[in-house]
Amino acid sequence: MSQLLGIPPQALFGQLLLGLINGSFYALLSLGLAVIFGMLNVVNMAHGALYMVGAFVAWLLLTYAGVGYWGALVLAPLVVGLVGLALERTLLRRLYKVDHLYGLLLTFGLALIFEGAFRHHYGVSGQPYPIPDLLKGGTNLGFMYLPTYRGWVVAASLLVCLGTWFAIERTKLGAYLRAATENPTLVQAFGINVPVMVSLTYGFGVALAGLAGVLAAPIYQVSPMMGSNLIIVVFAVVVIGGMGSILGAIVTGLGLGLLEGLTKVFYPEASNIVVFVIMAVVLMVKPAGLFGRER
Amino acid sequence: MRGGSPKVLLTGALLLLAVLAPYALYPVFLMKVLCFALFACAFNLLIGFAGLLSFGHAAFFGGAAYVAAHAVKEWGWAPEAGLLAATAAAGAMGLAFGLLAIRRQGIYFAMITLALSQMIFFLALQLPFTHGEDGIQAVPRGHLFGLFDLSQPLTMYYTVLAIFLGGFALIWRTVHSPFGQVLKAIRENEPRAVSLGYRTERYKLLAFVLSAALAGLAGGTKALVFQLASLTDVTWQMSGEVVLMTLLGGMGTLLGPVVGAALVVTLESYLASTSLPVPVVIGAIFVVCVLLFRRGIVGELRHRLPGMRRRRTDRPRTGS
Amino acid sequence: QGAAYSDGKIKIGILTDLSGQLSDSTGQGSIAAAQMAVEDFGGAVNGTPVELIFADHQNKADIGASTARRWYDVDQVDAIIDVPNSAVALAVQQITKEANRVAIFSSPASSDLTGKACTPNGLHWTYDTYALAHVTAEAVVASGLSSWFFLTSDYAFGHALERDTGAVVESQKGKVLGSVRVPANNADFSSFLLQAQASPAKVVALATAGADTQNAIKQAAEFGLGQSGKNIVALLLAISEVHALGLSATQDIMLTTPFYWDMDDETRAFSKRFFEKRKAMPTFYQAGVYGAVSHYLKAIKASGTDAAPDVMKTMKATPVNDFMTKNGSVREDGRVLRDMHLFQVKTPAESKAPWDYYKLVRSVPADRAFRPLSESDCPLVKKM
Amino acid sequence: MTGHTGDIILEARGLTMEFKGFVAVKEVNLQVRRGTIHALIGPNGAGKSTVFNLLTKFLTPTRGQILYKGRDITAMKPADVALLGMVRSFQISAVFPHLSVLENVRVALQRPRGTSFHFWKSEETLRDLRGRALELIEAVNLTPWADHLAAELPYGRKRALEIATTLALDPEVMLLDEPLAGMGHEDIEGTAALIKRVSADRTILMVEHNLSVVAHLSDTITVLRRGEILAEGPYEAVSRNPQVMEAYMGTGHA
Amino acid sequence: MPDGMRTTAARTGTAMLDIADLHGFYGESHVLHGVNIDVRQGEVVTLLGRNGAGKTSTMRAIMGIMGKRTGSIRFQGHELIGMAPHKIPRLGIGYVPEERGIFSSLSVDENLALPPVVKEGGMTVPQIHALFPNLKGRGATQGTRLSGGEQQMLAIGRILRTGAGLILLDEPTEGLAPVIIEQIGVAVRALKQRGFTILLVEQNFRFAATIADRHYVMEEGHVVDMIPNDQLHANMDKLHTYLGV
Ligand SMILES: Nc1ncnc2c1ncn2[C@@H]1O[C@H](COP(=O)(O)OP(=O)(O)OP(=O)(O)O)[C@@H](O)[C@H]1O
Ligand SMILES: Nc1ncnc2c1ncn2[C@@H]1O[C@H](COP(=O)(O)OP(=O)(O)OP(=O)(O)O)[C@@H](O)[C@H]1O
Ligand SMILES: [Mg+2]
Ligand SMILES: [Mg+2]
Repeated sequence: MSQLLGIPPQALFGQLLLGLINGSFYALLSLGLAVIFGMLNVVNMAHGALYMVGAFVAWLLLTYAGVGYWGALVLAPLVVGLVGLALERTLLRRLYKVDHLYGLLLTFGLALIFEGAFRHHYGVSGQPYPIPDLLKGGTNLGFMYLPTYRGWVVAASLLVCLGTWFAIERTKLGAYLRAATENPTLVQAFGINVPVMVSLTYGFGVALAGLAGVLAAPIYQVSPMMGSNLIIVVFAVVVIGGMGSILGAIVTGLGLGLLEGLTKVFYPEASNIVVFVIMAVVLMVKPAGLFGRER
Repeated sequence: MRGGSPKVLLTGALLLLAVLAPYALYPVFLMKVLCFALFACAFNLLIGFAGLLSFGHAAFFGGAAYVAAHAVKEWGWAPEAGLLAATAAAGAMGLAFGLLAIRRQGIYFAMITLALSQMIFFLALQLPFTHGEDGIQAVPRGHLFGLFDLSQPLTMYYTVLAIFLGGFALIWRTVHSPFGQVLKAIRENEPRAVSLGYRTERYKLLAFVLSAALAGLAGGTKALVFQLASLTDVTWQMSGEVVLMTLLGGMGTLLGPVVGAALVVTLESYLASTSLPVPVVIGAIFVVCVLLFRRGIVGELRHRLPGMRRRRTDRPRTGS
Repeated sequence: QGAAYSDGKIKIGILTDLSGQLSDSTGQGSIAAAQMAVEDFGGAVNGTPVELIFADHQNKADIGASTARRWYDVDQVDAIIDVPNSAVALAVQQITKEANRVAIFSSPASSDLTGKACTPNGLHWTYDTYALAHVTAEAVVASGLSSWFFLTSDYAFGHALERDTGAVVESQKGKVLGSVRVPANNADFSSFLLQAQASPAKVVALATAGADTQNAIKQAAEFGLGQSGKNIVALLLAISEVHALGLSATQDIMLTTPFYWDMDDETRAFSKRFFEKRKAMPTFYQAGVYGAVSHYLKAIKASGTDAAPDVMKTMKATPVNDFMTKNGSVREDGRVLRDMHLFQVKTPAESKAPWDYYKLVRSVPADRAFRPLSESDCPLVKKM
Repeated sequence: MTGHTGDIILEARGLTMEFKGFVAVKEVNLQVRRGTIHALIGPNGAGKSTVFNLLTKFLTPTRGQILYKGRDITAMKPADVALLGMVRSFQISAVFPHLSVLENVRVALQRPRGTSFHFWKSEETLRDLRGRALELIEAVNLTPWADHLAAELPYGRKRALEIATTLALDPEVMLLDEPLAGMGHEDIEGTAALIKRVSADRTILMVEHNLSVVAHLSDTITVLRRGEILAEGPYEAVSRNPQVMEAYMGTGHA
Repeated sequence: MPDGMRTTAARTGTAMLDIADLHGFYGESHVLHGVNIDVRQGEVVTLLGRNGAGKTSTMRAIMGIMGKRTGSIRFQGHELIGMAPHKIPRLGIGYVPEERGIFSSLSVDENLALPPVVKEGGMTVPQIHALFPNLKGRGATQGTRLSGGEQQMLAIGRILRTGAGLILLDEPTEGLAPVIIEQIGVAVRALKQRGFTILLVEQNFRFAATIADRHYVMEEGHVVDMIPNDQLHANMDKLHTYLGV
C-alpha cells in the first residue's frame, strides 16, 4: 500500500490532468445551466436528462442511421436543441409569470419523464458507443498514458466554452442577450423579438448539454441514468460559480474538476462530497457565489 | 374550534374514517400513507406557509429514520425514546441547514438545501452505523411506554395515527398561532415585515427547524413501521417526491399534503405491479400539476367551491 | 391432494427490479424464467393451480417490504422469489420469517442472508459475495496471478467483496498491493484506474457492481490497462452487462458465475427457449429463478402441503438438480451449495457467434465455493 | 413622546451610497427635528428612496453616519431600527396581499407583545388586539374593507392600509415614501389630514411629489438632486430657490 | 372620467401618429383614461403634466410594453394595438425611456450599437459623436459608469442610429445640468431639421417652449388641453393651474 502514501510528482500531474478533463465536462454542462438561468431564471433540472438524450441520440444515429461520431457531434446537439426549443415554447413559456420555482418543478418532472422513458425502452445496462477511429489509442506522456479521446474532449469542450463566452461577451447577439437579461422590456422596445431569443437561448443551453452527452458517449456507457447523478454536482458547480455567471460556470467547473481529482488521490472516499463541502464554505463567505452578483 | 359546523362535521367524519380504516384497508399501507402525509405536511409548513422551497427534506426524513432505527435496535431504546431522538436529531440537522441556507431565497435556497442533503446522503452511505446500502434491518418495534405491543398491526396503526394527528395538530396550531401570522406576513412581503421590526430570518429559521423536526418524526415513525431504515429515504428523489405530494394535494392548504401523500403512495403501490414505467407516470403528473393545477387538488376544490373559501389566507406565494 | 394447500392455490410472487439498475439482469427476464418453470411443472401441483404474480420493488426497501407484507397478509402468497438488491432482500427475509412463509433469494448478493440475518424461512439460491470472492481469488491465484489491486465500491457490498477476496488471496500466498475506495455512482474511473496502473500488481480486481463496473471496464479499456499487462477481474458481472459493453471492452476479463448458457446441452436447451422469449441469453440470476421455482414446486408436491416449515424441511432434504445445478444441496442455514466457475471473456476474434462470450478457466466444486458452516454466524447453526 | 420639539431626532452625516461606482447619494447631511414633518423632494432618481433605504438600514451606506436620538445606528439591522421606533412605508405599495386588512394591521400590533415566536399558542390570543386594529382601520376610512384580503383593495386604499399598519407600531419617527402616490383626490385630502393628525406626537419624514400637499404639510423641505442636497428650508424659501425651480419645479413661472 | 378633448389642429394634416381613446392598465390599476393625441410628420409635440399624469404610460402604450391597453393607436396607417411589441419599433419608432435604460453589462459602444437599424437615413456613429462630443472616446466604458447627462446622450444617440422617423423622448432633460439641456435642445432642433418627428415628454416646459410646435397637457390619465406653441404666453395662467407651479 505504500505507493499511495508518497505520491510521485508525475503521478500527481497525471491526476491533475484527469481532473482537468472532468472539469471540462462540468464546465460544459454548467455553462448551459448558467446560460439558461441567466436568461430565463429557470433552474433547468432537466439538464442531466438532456445530456443523456444527447448521448442516446448519438447512439441511435450510429445504430439505426449509420451516422458516425462526427455526424452525431453536429446532429445530436441539434436534435436536443430542438427538443429544448419545443419544451420552452409549449411548456416553460407558460410559467414565466409565476414563481421561478415552478420552472424548477416542471423541469424536474420532465427529467423524470425522459429518464423513465429511456429506461423503459432501452433498459439500464446502457449501450456501448465506440471511440471514433481517428481518436483511438493514446500517447504515453511519461507520467501517464493519455488516451487521445480524452485529449480531444478537453480541447473540444474548452473550445466550446470559450466560444460561448466569446459569443455572449463579445458579439452583437451576446449584447442582445445580456441586455435582455437586464431589461427585457426595453430590448423588446428596440424591435428585438425577445421571446424568440429566449426560446433560442434555452435551445442553445440544452444543446450544450446534448453536446456534452455526445462527448461523453464513448467514455461512459450510454445509459438512461448517466445524467441523474452528474447533474447534482453540476448544480453545485453553478451555485459555487454564481448563478447565471458564464465565466463563473467555466472557471468553477474546471477548478472543481481539479480539486475533485486531487481528492480522488488523497482521500477518495470524500471525492463525491468535496464539491458540496466547498459549496457550503463558499456560500458562507460569498452568498452569491464566486462570480455571482447579489440579486 | 370556531369555523362553522360543516368544518366540525368534516373533521369528525375524517377522524372516524381514520379510526375505522384498518378494518377495510391494509394497515401497513395506511401507516405508510400516514407517515408520508406527516412528512408532506411538515414540508408544506415550509413551502406553503413560509414560502421556502426546500429540495433537501429527505435528509431529515431519512436521517431521522436511521437515528430511530439505530436507537431502538442497537441501544435497545423504547420506541417512544427512539422517535424522540429521531425528532430531535432532525431538528438539529434543520438548525444546521437553516443557519446556512436561510439567508438565501427562492432558487438559491432550494439549491443549497439540495446540496446539503446530498452531504447527508453520502454520510448515510459511509457511516458505519447506517450499514451502507443494506440499511438498518430488522428493527424491533418494541412496546410503547412498555405497555402496548407494537408488533400487533392494529396497535401499531393506532400509534401511527396518534403520532400523525399529533403532528398535524401541531402544524395546524402553528399555522394558526401568533407565530403563524408572522410567518404568513413574511411570505407575503418580507421587506415589509422587516420594516415592521420582525427579524425575519429567525422566524424562517424556527419554521425550518419545526418542519425538519416533524419530517424527522415522520421518518422515525416510518422506520418503526417498516422496521428498517434505508438509503431510499435520503435520496434527492425522495425530496422530489415530497414536493410532488404537496404540489399535487395543494401547497399551503392544511389537508392538501395529506391527500397528495395518499394519492402518490397509492399510485406507487399500484404501479409496482403493472408494467407502466413508474418515473414516467410520476413525472407526467408533476408536469400536469405545474402547468394546470398549481393550486393542487384541495386548493382547486377550495377555489371552486365558494363555501370553502371564506378566507383564502393560506394561499402560497406566486409571482416573482 | 389439492385440499392440503391452504387456499386452493399455490401463489408465487416474483419480487424484482423492473425499472432500476438490475432490471436488465433480473426484471422481466426473471419473470419469464419463473413462468417457464411453472409451465415445465405443468402449471399445477397435485391438481392445485400455480399462480404467478410479480411486482417492482423499485430498489426501495420499504416498497419491497410493504409489497411482501401485503402479498403475505392479503394476497395469500406462499413464496417470494428473486429479490435482487440486498437491502430489499434483508427486509423481505425478516418479513417472511414473521409471516412464516418461504423466500428464495436467487438474485441478491449479501452473504448475510445466510449469515447473521439467516432465518428458517429463507433460502439463498444462486450465489453470494463470499462465494464470488472465494472462487475468484482461489481460481485466479491458482492460475498464477498473485499480486492484486482493488477498485472497491465504497459501500458494504464492495467492502465485503474486497475483504473476503483479499483474505483468500493472502491465504494462498498472494499479495494485495493496494486498493482504492471508489465513491458510489461515480461515473469517472480514470483517476482510480491510473492509480491501479501505477501499482505493480498483476490483477486489478473490480469490487463493484452495476453501472460502476460497466464504466470501470469501459474506461480500463480506454486507458489500455490490458495492454499494460494488467489482468482485470470483475468480481460481479452478468452476461447481460458483457453483452452491453461489447467484447472489445470486456475481452480477457475474468469473472465468476454459477451459470453460462453454453456449458452443456441442458444449459443450451434452456437458454435457447429463454432466448426465444426474451431475445437475450439468460443471466445467472434469471437461470437461478428457474431453479428456485422448480425446486419449490417439487418440494411442495413432495410434502403435500404449502405450510412453510414442512416445505422448508423438504427443500433442505432434497438434492438440487436442474439444468444449471448438478448435485446441489441446501444447507441448514439456507445456503444452496453449487459449483461455481471462473470464466474469461473471449476476444472478438475468438467469439464465433452472437453471445459466444466466455471460455472456462476452472471450476470450483460446491463444497469449496461457499462459506463453511464452521465460519457461519447464522444463529440457526448450532456450534459444537 | 415627551421630547420637546426642536431637538434633532434623526441625523445623517456625510451619507454616501455608491452602487458599483454610481454614486446615488453623495455627502448628504440631513437633520430631522423632533415633532416636525420633513419632506424630501427632488426629481426621479435624485436618491430620495435611496436615502430612505439608508436611514432605515435596508441599504448600508458606503460612507457616512446615521444617528437616531443621538445614537449611532449605522451598523444596525433594519428590523432593529424598527424596534427602536423608526418605521417606514414603501414607494411601491407594501401590504401583505393575502392577509385580511384586519390581519395586516394586527401583524404590526402583535409585534410588541413578544409572543410572535409562540407557535404553540392559539391565534385567539391575539383577539384582544382586534379593537385597536379596528380603531386604526377606522382612522384611515377602511372599516368597510376590514375583512377583505388586502389584495382586493384598490391601489389608493392599499396606501391607506399601509399607513394604518405603520401607525400600529406607534412609531416615534415615520418615514413615508410617496404616501399619496396613486390616490384619488378625495383620498389625498383625507390622507393628508391623517398625516397631519398623527404628526401631532411624532416625527415624520416623507417623500412626496404632490407639491400642494408638501406645501401644506411640511415644516421643512429638503430638495435632493443627483444624490446631493440642493436646497433646504421652509416651502416658501425653497420654492423660490431658482436652482430648485430649474431642477425640479421648472423655471416656467419665474 | 370625461373624455379628453379632441384636437382640431391636427385633424387638418395627415397624422403620422393618431391616438384615440387610449386606455391603459398596470395590473389592477387603470392609469390611462381615454387619451387622444395626433402628431403630424415633422412636428415636435410635447406632453406636459405633473408627475404621475400618465405621460410615460402613454409612451409605453405606444411601444406596446404596457400591461393592457385598449382604444386605437395608428402609426402611418398601422394599428399598433394588438401588434407584437418587437414589431412596433420596426415600423420606425424609436423610444428613449425615462430611466434611460442604459445597460450596465454592456460597454458604451455596445449600448450605442444595440438597437437594430430599422430604416435608411439614420445617423452614423461619427455623426452622433459630433452631436454629443462627450461620448467620444468613452466607447469601452461600462454603460452605467457614465454621468447621468452622458447616459441621456447615449440613450438618445443610440436611437438616432436606427433611422426611426418618430422618436419618443421621455423627459430627456430630467436631472440634467442646464448646459446639457441646452445641448439637447440644439440636438432636437437639428433632428427636426432633418425631418424627424418627435414626441417629447417634458416637465420643464420652459425648455419645451423653445423647441415644440404644440403642447398637450395631461392630467390623471387623459389629455385636458392642447396649446400651440405660439399661444403659450397667452395661456400661461391656465398652464400654471395644470402643472401646479
Ligand atoms: N440597487 C441599485 N443599484 C444601482 N443603482 C441604484 C440602485 N438603487 C438605486 N440606484 C440608483 O440610484 C439613483 C437614486 O435612486 P432612488 O431610488 O433613490 O431615486 P428617488 O429619488 O427615490 O427617485 P423616485 O422619485 O423615482 O423614487 C438612481 O439613479 C438609481 O438608478
Ligand atoms: N409599473 C407600474 N405599475 C403600477 N402603476 C404604475 C406603474 N407605472 C406607473 N404607474 C402609475 O401610473 C400613473 C401614471 O404614471 P406615468 O409614469 O405614466 O406618469 P408620468 O406622467 O410619466 O409621471 P412622471 O412625471 O413622474 O414621469 C402613476 O399614478 C403611476 O403611479
Ligand atoms: Mg396457498
Ligand atoms: Mg414619466
